[in-house]
Formats: sequence, C-alpha cells, structure tokens
Amino acid sequence: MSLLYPLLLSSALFGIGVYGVLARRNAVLVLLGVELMLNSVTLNLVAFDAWFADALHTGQVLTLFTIALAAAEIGLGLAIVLALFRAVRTVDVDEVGR
Amino acid sequence: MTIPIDWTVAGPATIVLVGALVALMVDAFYPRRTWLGSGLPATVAGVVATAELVRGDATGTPFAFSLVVLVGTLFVVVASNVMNFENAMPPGEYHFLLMSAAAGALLMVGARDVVTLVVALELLSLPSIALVGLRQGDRDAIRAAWTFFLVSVVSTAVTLMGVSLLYGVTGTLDYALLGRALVDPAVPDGVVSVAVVMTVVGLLFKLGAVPFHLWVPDAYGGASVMVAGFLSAVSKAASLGALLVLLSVALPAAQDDWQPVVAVVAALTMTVGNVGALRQDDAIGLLAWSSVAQAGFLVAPAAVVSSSYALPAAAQYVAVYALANLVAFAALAVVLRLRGSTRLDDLRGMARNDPWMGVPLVMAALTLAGFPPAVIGLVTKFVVIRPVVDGDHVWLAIIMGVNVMLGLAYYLRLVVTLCERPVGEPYVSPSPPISVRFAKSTVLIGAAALVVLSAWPDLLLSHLP
Amino acid sequence: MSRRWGYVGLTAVLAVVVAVWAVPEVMRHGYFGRYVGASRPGVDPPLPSLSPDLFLFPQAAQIVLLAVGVGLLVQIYSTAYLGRHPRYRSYALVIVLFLLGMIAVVGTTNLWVLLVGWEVMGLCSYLLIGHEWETAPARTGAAKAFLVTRVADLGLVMAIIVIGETYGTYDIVGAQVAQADGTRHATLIGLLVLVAVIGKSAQFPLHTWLPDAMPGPTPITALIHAATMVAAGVYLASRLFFLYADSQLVLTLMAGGAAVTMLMGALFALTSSDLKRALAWSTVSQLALMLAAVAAGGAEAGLDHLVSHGVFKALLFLGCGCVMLAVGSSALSAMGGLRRSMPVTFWTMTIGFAALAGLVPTAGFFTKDSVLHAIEVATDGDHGLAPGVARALLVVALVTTFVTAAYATRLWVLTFLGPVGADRADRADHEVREQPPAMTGPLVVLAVATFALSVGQPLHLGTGLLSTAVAGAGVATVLLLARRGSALDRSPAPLTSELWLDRPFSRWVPAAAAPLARGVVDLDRDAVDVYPRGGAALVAVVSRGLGLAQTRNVQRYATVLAVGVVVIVVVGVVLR
Amino acid sequence: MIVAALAVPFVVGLLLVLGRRFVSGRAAAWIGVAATTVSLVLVAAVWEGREGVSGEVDVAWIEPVGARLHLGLTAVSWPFALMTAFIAVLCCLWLVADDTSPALVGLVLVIGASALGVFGSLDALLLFVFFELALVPMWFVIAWWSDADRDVAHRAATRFLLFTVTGSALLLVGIVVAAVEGGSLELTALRPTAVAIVLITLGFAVKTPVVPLHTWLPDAHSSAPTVGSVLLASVFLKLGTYGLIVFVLPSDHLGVVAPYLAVAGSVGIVWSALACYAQDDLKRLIAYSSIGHMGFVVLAISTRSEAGLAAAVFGSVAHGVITGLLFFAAGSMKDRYGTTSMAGIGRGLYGRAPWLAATFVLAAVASLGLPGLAGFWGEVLSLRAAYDVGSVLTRPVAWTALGLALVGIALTTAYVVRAVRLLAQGEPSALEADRDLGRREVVVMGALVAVVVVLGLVPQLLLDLYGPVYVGVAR
Repeated sequence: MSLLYPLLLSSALFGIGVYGVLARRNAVLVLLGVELMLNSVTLNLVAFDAWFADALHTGQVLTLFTIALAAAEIGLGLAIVLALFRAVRTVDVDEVGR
Repeated sequence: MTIPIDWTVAGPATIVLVGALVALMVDAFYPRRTWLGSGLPATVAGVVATAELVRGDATGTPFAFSLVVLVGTLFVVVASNVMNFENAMPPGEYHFLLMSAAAGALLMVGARDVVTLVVALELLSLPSIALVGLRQGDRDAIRAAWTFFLVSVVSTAVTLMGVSLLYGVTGTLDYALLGRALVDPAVPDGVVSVAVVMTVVGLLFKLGAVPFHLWVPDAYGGASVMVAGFLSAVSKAASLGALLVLLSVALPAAQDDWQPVVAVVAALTMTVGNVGALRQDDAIGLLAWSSVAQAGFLVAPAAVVSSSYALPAAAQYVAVYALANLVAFAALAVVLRLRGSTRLDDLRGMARNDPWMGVPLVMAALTLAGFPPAVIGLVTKFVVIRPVVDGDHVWLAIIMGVNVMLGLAYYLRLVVTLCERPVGEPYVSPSPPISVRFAKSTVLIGAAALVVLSAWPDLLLSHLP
Repeated sequence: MSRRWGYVGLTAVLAVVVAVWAVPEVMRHGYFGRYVGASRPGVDPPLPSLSPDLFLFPQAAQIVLLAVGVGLLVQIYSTAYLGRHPRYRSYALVIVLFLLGMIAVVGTTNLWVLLVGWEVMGLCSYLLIGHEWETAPARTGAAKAFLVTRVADLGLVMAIIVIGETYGTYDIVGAQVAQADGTRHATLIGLLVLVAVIGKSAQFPLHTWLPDAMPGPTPITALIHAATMVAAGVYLASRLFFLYADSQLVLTLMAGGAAVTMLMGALFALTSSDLKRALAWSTVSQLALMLAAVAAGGAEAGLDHLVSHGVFKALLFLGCGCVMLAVGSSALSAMGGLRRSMPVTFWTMTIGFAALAGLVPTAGFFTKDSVLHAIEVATDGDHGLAPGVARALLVVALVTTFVTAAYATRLWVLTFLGPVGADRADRADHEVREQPPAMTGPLVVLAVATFALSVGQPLHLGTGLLSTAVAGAGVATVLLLARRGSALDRSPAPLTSELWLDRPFSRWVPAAAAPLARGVVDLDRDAVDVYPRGGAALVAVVSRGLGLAQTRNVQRYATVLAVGVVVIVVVGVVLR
Repeated sequence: MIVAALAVPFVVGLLLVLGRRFVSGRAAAWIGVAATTVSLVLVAAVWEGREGVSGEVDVAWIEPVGARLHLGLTAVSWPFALMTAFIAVLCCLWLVADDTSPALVGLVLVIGASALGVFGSLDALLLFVFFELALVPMWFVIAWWSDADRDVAHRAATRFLLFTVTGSALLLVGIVVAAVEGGSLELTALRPTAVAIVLITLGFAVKTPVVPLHTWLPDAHSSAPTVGSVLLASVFLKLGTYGLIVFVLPSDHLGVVAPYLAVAGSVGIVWSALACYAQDDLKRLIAYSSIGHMGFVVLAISTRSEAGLAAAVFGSVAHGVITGLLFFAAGSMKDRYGTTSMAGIGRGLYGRAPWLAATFVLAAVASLGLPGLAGFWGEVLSLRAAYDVGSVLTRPVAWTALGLALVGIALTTAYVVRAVRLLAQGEPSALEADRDLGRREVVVMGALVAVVVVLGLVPQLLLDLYGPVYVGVAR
C-alpha cells in the first residue's frame, strides 16, 4: 500500500481534531478533538514504522507511549472538566472563560 | 546481561521520583494538613538528588540545567510551607505532583532521544497542570488549569505531529542518529522544516514564547504563587535545556530552518512580554509578563546555539533568572499570605516597613532588570548577549538592548513602589502561621545568594559549565 | 573720600609700573623683540598658553602710556564725578581691570594674551556702560555694545586660529619670523582681523554700538570709548598688518570701509543734537581716519594719530562731563553761554576742539597731517592699495577734514558761546559753576599734553598746507553761519536719524530673535520630542492591546497557537 | 589608593542611606564632606604622570567573560576624576544645612563614587557597571528631593532614566560586539566594528546629550534639587563625553559616526542657544546651555586630533565647574525666592544681593566662553580642531560645523546678556527674601570661582597633559 493513504487519513484526522478543539463549545467535545489529533499522530507513526520496516520499531514504541499519554491527558482533562463543572456549573467553553 | 543505563542522568531523576512516591505514601498513612508530613520527604529527596547530581560525573549543559532544576525544586518545596495547606491545598498530592514534575524536568534535560523527550515533557506538563488546578474550591485555579491544560495538549499534539514527520523523513528518533540523518541531501527540505518547526513548538510553549504565551498570565495568576514560581523557574529551565540539546545535537543540520524562527520568536517574545508587563498593577501579573519577556532572553542564545558561548550563556542566565524569580515569587507568596494582596499599591513602602521581604524583592527585581547594584543581573545580560553577537545576530542583540530598557521601565516601578514612603500601616494577618518562617528564610537565603553573586559573579560564571 | 583715593593710588601704582617699563621702550629703536622657540609653518601649533611674553615696541609703549595716563586721570576725575555713587568701588575696580586688559593687548606678543586682554576690555566696557543698570538706555546700550563687539571678536578668535595653523605659532614675533619665508592665507587672515577691528573700533557697518554706549559714565566714555579700547582695533590692524599686507582685497575693503565711516561719522557729528553723541560720532570718524592710514600702509601714522586723538578726545569727553554735570544734561539745547561761568573747561575744551579740527599747533594737526601724507604716498600704487582707491580715499579724507573742522566749531559755538540754550533757560534756579579741581585738573593736564605731543612730530608741508586750508574753511564756514545768526541746527532728516543704519540692530534682530527662539522651544517640545513620546504612546497602545488579548477564552488561545504555527511554518518554508 | 578613593565615599554613602535615622542632616553632610575630601585627596595623590597609568589595580574578576577589576587613571581620565571628586565635595558642603536629609547625602556619595568608578575603570564591563550604578540613585535624587511637583519630578526622573538606559543598553550591545571582536574587555583591547561604534556612540550620545537625543535633559535638570542638578550637569554629562573620548575617538571606525557627531554637535550649539533665549526658568536655561557646551565637546571629539582631544577634556571639565557654579547660584536663588523663574526672582539683583549677582554674572560670562575664564579654552580648541579638519572629517563638514559653532557662540552671548539683563540689571524689585551670600554659599561658590579663573588663566594645568608628546591618544 502506498504511504500516501495513511498520511492522507492522518492529515484529515489532525485537521478535524484541530477544528474540534478550536470550534466546539462543549468542553468534552473539545477533548475529543484533542484525542483525534493524537490519534492522527499515532497513525502517522505506525505508517512510517511500517514503511521503514524499522528494526528498532521506534515508531511503534512512540505510538504506545502516545496512547498512554493520550489516556493520561484525557484522564486529567476530564477531571478538570468535572471540577470546572462543579465550580462554574457549565461545560461551555465560552462561558467558562467569562 | 545488563542494560546500559546512564545513572548520572537517571539517578537524580529516580531519587526525585522515589521522593514523590514516599511523599504520597507518607500522606496516605499519616494524613496531616501541614507541610511537614509530606514536605519533609520531598525535601530530603531533593537534597539527596542534588548530592547525587553533584557527586556524579555529569558535566556541561545537562549538569547545569539539572542543577538549576533541582535547586529550584528544592527552593519551591521549602518555600511552599507558606501555602495554605490547612484549608485549600492537599499537601500529599501537592508534593507528589511537584516532585513528579521535577522528575520530568530532569529527564527532559537528560533526554537524548525524542521518545524520551516527549514522555518527559508530558511528565512535566501533566503534574504542572494538576498543580495549577489543585487548590480546592477556587474557580480561578480551575479555570487557569483548564486554560493551561488545553493549550498544553494542543501544543503537545502539534509537537507529536512534528516528531512523527521527523521520524517519517529520517527513520530514527535518536538525537545523534537524527543529526547524522538530516545531513543527507536526499531528505526533503520542505518536510524537514515543517517537522522541525512543529517539534520545537512544544518546547517553546513550555517556555511561554510568543505566540504560545497567552496561557502564561492566566495560569500564573490563577495558580498558587509558589506553583507559578515553579512554572516560571524550573519548568522553563528544563524546557530551555531540552531545547538547546535538541537544537544543538539533533537538528544542527536543519539550522537554516529553525534559526530565523527561533531568533524572531525570541525577539517577539521579549518585546511582547515587556510591553505587556508595563500596564500590570499586580506584582504577580507583572512577574508573569516579565517571565514571558525573560523567556525571550532565554531563547535568544538558542538561536545561535552554534556559537561556543551559547550553551554556557543560556545556563548561566537561566540560573540567575530562576533564582531571582523564585526569590520574588516566594517573597510575594509570603506577602500574599500575610497581607492578602500583591497589588502594587498594597506593596508600597515594603522595603521600609518590612525590609526582610521588601529588600529581597528589590534585589530580585533589579537582578531581573539587569541593573546594578544587582551586578549579577547585568553580567548575565552581558553573557547572554555575547553569543548572539558572536553568532552574527547583531539585530537581535540590539532588540535585546532595547528590551533591557523596556524591562527597566516596570521593574523600576516595582522598586520605586517598594522603596517609597508607606501610606498608613499595612494590614498584617493577626496570627501569622509559624510555617512562614521557613519561606522567609528561603527568600533571605536566595537574596543573600544574589548579593554574594553580585559581589563576585565569578562564583557562578566559572562554575556553571 | 580717603577710600576713593585708594583706588586712585592703585591706578597710580599701576601707571608708575607701566611707565618704568614703557618709557625706555619709547626711545628704543629696532623692531624685533626676543622670541623663544621655533615657528613651524604648516605644522600644528602647540596648544595655547597664556605665558605673558611681554614685549613693547616704541609706539605700543606710547599707547600703553596713553592708556594708563588717561586711566589715572579718569580715576582722579571720577573721585569728584562719581565719588558719591553707591557703587563707586566696583566702578573703580573695573577701571583697573580694564587697564590691565589694555596693557595685555598692547604689551604682549602672545596672541592668546592679546585676545584675553581684548575680551576683558570688552567685558569691562559692558559692565561700565551698564553701570547705571537701573536705567533702560544703559542696559540696552551695554547689551548692544557687548553683543556687537563679541560677534566681531569671533573674527579675532578665528584669525588667531588661522594664524596658528598657518605659521605654526601663536606668537606675533614668531609669525613675523615665519612670514619672512612667504605670506600665506593673507586674505583670510586679513578679513578675519578686519571683522574684529570693525567691531571693536565701531566702523561701518558695525558702528552703531558706540553712540549707544553713551549712557555710560562720561569718564568711562573718555577712557574706553574714545582713548583706548576702541583704538585697540586700530592697534590690532597695524600690529598684524604684515600678515595681510599682500592682500589687495583686504586693504581695499579696509580703505573703503574707513572712507565710508569717516565721512558718515563726521556728518552725523555735524548734525547731532547731543554733545556727547556728537563726540562719539566724532570718535567713529577719527578711528576711520586711523584705519585709512593703516590701509594705506602708514601704520605708524595711524598709531601716532591714535595717541594724539586719545589725548584730545579724552580731554573733550572729560570736559563734556564737566559741562554735563554743570547743566544737568548732555543735550546741546541745554548749553550755550558757558564761557564765562566755566572758564577752565572752556579754555581746555577749546584746545581740544582745535586739535580735533586739526589746527596748528596742536598734536591733532601734526598727526592728521601724517595720516594724510601716508594716504597721499599710497596714491603711487606701491603700498598695496590701488592708486585709484588711494586717491579716492585722499579726497574723502580731505572732505572729512572739512566736515570735522565744521562740527568741531559748531559744537564749540553751541556749547560755550551764543545764547543760553532753550532747555536751560527755563530753569533759572540752576546756577552753573566751574567744577572742582579734581575734575578740571585732568583737563589742564590733557590740554598741556595736546600741545606737548606736537613736539618732534614730522611736518609734511604740502598736505599740511592743504589740510590747514580745508580745516580753516570748515571753521570759517561755521563761524560765518553763526555770525549771521543761524541756529546751526538745521539738518536733513536722514542725517539726524543716522541713515537708519541702526535699524537692523535695534529692531530687526531682536524682533526676529524672540519668535525664532520661541519657535525652537516649541519645536523642541513638539517635534524633536516626538520620538520618545510617540514611542511611549505606541508601547502603551500595544500594551493595552496585549491586555485585551488576554480574554481567558481558551479557544482563542488555541487559535492563536495554531495560527502561529501555521504562520511560522509558512514563513519558514517560504523564506527558504 | 584608587580603590580607597572609590570605596570610602561608596561605603560611607551606603551607611548614611541605611543609618539615616541615626544621624542628623548636618552631621551627615559633614561626614560626606570628609569622605569626599578623602576621595579627592586620594585621586589627586595617585597621579604619576601623563605617560602610562596611575595607581593601577588589576585583579581577576569574572574569568569566563574576561572581565577584570582593572582600575587606573590616565591622562584623559584623571581630570575627569579630579573634577568629579571636587564637585562631590562641594555638593556635600552645600548640603551642610539643618533641613538636609541624610539619605540624600548618602545618595550623593554613591553617585559620586560611581562616577569616579566610571572614570577609573580600565575594563569595559566594570566601566559599564559603574555607569549603570549611579542611575537608580539619581532617579531617587531627582524624584524624591525635587522642589517640583511630585508627578512632574517622577516624570522627569523616569524620562531621564529611560533615555539613559536605552542608550546604555545599546552601549552594552556595542561593548559586547567590541569585546567579541577584540577578544578582551580591556579598554585598550576593544575592537569595535562599525556597528559597534554606532551603538556605542548612540549610547553615549544620549548621555552627553547630542541633539536630537537631548529632550530628557531640560526636564531632569530643572526638576532635580540643586545638588542633583549639579551632579547631573557636572558629572553625569561627563560620563557621556568621557565615554565618547575613550571608546569612540580612538576607533578605526570613527569616520562612520564623525560627520554626524560634528553636525549634530554644532547644530546643538545653535539649537540650544536659541532655546535658551526663550527660557524664563533659570535652571532650564542652564540645562539647555549645557547642550550647547556639550556640542563643542562632541564637535572636538569628531575631529580626532591633538587639539580635539584637549578640547574635549578641557571643555568637559570647564563645563563641569562653570555649570556647577551656575546651578549653585540658581540654587541660592531658589533657596531665597522659592522659584527659579526669572520673572519670579525679579530684577536688579545687583542691588539686592550684589555678591550673588556678581557670582552669577561671572559664571554666566564664563559660560559664554570669555577668554581668561575656563569656558574659553575648550571652545576655542574645538574651533581650532574643526578648522584644522582633523583626520576623519571632510573639509565641508568640518567647516560647516565650524560656521554653525561660531553662530552658536554669538547666540550664546545673546542669551547670556539677556539673562543678566533680566536678573542682575534693572530697577530692583526688592523682595523680603533678599539677602546676600551666606558662609556656606561663599565657600562653595568661591571654590568654583577660583577654579574657573585659574583654569582660565593657566590652561596649561590641563593642556600640558596633551602636548604633542602625548602619543597614547585617549587611552
């Protein structure tokens, strides 16, 4: 398979993620956008790893780490959103800033 | 069969991590809402790690930045006893997160592989975010944490994207191998430049460089004062160290890509930070913007990392900057605890009616401004301009010069306010918590260090790389 | 009273010291003095110093003797004239300082010392004109005198600098030694010297300060604005003559200026309605005559006339002071008929007027004769001046002689003869008396000197006869007019208003200076100061903008971040 | 010795600031007089001759950047140092009064010591440290002890500081460039490139000040208290000219900036003279006149010649004593009449306070460059240097500057005469506060008058330092 396809997909994912982060008003959906961005990265890494047939599998290693990091981030993020909801009674990003 | 592990790098970090766990354990089995329970193990871990670092044979940049990180962390831990652990801040979690972040900072400086770098970056970031939002029942804190968190994860994502592209064009993420691979003319230039820039973003974000600085005033304002101090000193020192190593070891071949970017970012950062600080009426806000400006000075040598002066200059500058900033933040933390405000109007005359906190603040402000009698500040300004000139970026040096002036405009305001004749008696909390004494003494020790260094700058300059 | 005589004593001591030093020099022959050190033409001169380098040549000795002599007489005179003035002390001391300045100018070969003396005299003149600083004319006159002379003095400063750069020395004798190898920069040096001379000696077009200096105490006018300081310009012109003698341009300019000034001054003197002012114009005219001699190559003649003029003009001014004190005004309309009541003043001043008119056997006749002779000699074209210029100069000088004789006679008649002036006739209570001996004594001494200086003066028969005839005609014309009953005060408007030559100094320059200065202050505040203020304003605006950017809206922050990355990436790629 | 000359006033000054509660103002001032006198004597005694460096001290300081604690006085810096120490003594003497604040005396000492440090430094970084050290104390002196309105004084002080710091920041960059190029921070080893020379020149030009960088000066000088004005004019401006002499004059790239310096200097002479002509406030007038005098110095420096060097040093020192005298005289009037507005002081001072008026007039005519007084020699040597063109300028530039300077001298006379006319002359408008000089004023002003006259009559005292034999130009 050409390297192009996974890269295209990854780019699309990243773009959608960025859109989600920048445009969604719900904090949870914003978090999902972040998740999409991170997943596009993992896709990239795996694709390159396969492309290079890297003996050390650096790409895959980093993918694993990235998944863990994403989980940690989301965990922390959800905790913050929860606290935020408790504090200001909303998860609307625009309202939070006010 | 053994796994080769460089304990000179990993040792201190491990000790710090162990300290973090111990602090958490102590708090779990001996829950007391005071600093002593979990702060003590954290302090011990900090001291031991520093001893381990000094004992080990690490040299050069990693050593210098690790030292700054460790000493800064120690400073924060000890000064943290000013915090309101009784009501607002859970001590066990606080110290655990603090030490975890410190471990992340140490690993970041020591990283020789992008994978390690990314992991360490997150190890630093996530606890930092948690620290910012940790204060219970405080809207500002949680809002600040949210801001910090979201901008942080976005920049992390961008960095990771950059890393993945870098991997895509070179097939490796080891610094040394990257350095060699990028020399290959077959590497597509356009992709490399995009990848390099995106990779650097994460570190610039941690440094609070323009245009990634917007979170800084909010986060510093919302966080506890000592956490802000930690972010401004330790986190920045670590990010700078990592940035310098990354640029000088992994990416020298792509110098043409990042050099103008970093230089322009440095110039913008110091200017924006200084200009932003001019209108601040609150000492914390002022220091927050000033730390943005200082980030510009920190990043400047990174633009000319090929100069032999650059690495020592950055290390020396960040050491003095961190010390002065920590002194200032710690003093302000004490003031906030005792007077309930850090607005400039409420600080009026502090050097007269509370000289033990006011004079260190003056000294710290003058150091940051680079102005005698804080000679060390001036000397490090000289030191940090030198590589920029040596690297033929005289225009950047001139902008740095102009920014020294801009900076003085508001540091002077702080100094003058502190020295002025006070208006009326200041409000002093009727029964000051005993623990403040520790914080006060750290402030004094820090200020004394600044004075000693001013009298004999050689102490620092000859012994840090 | 005794304290006042203390200052006279001080002056006397000074005079004696100078006499002991100068009198032998008067007799000495041989021009070059001692000169230590080597001049190095074209090489940078040494840095300036004020080593005294005292040296007098015979005529300089005469001038310095004249200065201290008149100075001493003026001090004696002043004990009576100004003795009761509350500021007598500063007055007397400034006179001594002035004399020191004059000695410095005349008695040194070091150009810097000369310059110091020159300017000290200017300062003393300023202080003394402004002695009555409560009155507006004194303030204005002092300021004007100081300003005009100082502007002109810049010429001397530059001349000294150029001399130094040209001949490698600041010593006059040294420059003479060096100049023997060839004159250089003659025109430049000459023009600069000329500027200085014109200013100091009140020559056209910088002449208007001298008549305006008349609010100063009359003894000071006698000393400074008649006998010595203004004459120093002539001295300087002749002393440095060798440096610019080769420059036809300078000599022609000097001659032209002198011609204009001598006739103009004489005409103004003829039409003036004020005795003191008339004498001031007369001084201007006479100084021009001396400069004419210098321009014609007859520096010695000029200096001789300087000395004799110094004596008789001091006499005239001191006499004028006596008359003024007696009638309470210096306006001619307040005088008349003083012959009987003030006999000593009358007779001494008569001698003075005779000398001014150039009548035998006063010193004035002989020295003026020498001047005319020198100009006549120059008509042969061998003395630098073009023959045509010299001839024209001679004609003007003769015309001036006529006018001079005429105004001298007119002043004499109006002051001492004729009916009592209208202004004084009103005040019958004012009794006119002769002044005390402290004032008349100096008059007598000066009158004697006016004759004594004639002794040994050369006589040139041709010009002597001619000038005597012309002067006699002048005297006779006025006497005839007076006999016919003419009031001697009809004069055309341009002359009484002195040709409006003062306008630029009294009106235009002040009128231009104030708005210009205010404009500069405004510009300094509103134009030059724009960059710091504009910078500050810009920074304030940006700072406010940065504050507004802190919206606490995370998504905006993230947008900025994303856009920032895109911009950096795009710029990074495009830049390559 | 030179270390003691710096340390004594510095330490005493610090102690006075810290211990301001424990000492009366009068006692503090006498302590200050003692400290500065020690300093003056030491500076005078350290002199060993014009060849070489006097009282040299050379100790390692910051090895990694190559900075050394290298102190010593040269033929160029010694007159400056001597003048500074002398002015400091007089400032302390001036403060001998009951209403003096001990802290002010302390700050004056610190400022004086820092300025001495600048003149005594042979290491660029050390020089820069001293250069900056005096600024913040000066801010306090202007802002806190000003007679003006608090806001006005704060504004003036901040303007002064920010202007100066902008300059000194550029200067720092310039020094770094020169040091990187020369490989050492020794003044003699600096190798400023063209860029560095531009930066350094700008830095010192703000301080000097050179038109059009001068707008901070009138505000600062007129807002400061008397000793502040004296220190600013006599000492601080000299930091600028000294810097130009030491850094810029010997550089190979002087030619890059010399034409601009020459023209800006001479334009400044005319400009400031015109501005003076329209002033009512005496201190502002003196402040503007300083710009003109510094113009002569700058013009002289731009020629780089023996005469130019001598002119620059002599002009600086003479300006220091003359303007100090003028500001002290203005301060005397301020003490009496509570204002320095000429309209407010009133006319006829000759009659109301004769000796004060006479001192003022003497200072004024000295300031206009009357031969025989100190102000003359600097000006005339500048003119000579400009006429001679020197080694870097072109003749059109130099002679244009010369012409402007001459016009400026004439205008200077005009405004001095105007000031004398408005203040000293005229129908006396007697005020209650009229009184002649007190003992303290006689001592301070008398000392300055003596120096003005002696320097005017015996210029060799200074000029002999720069005879043709003196080859080590400005180093």
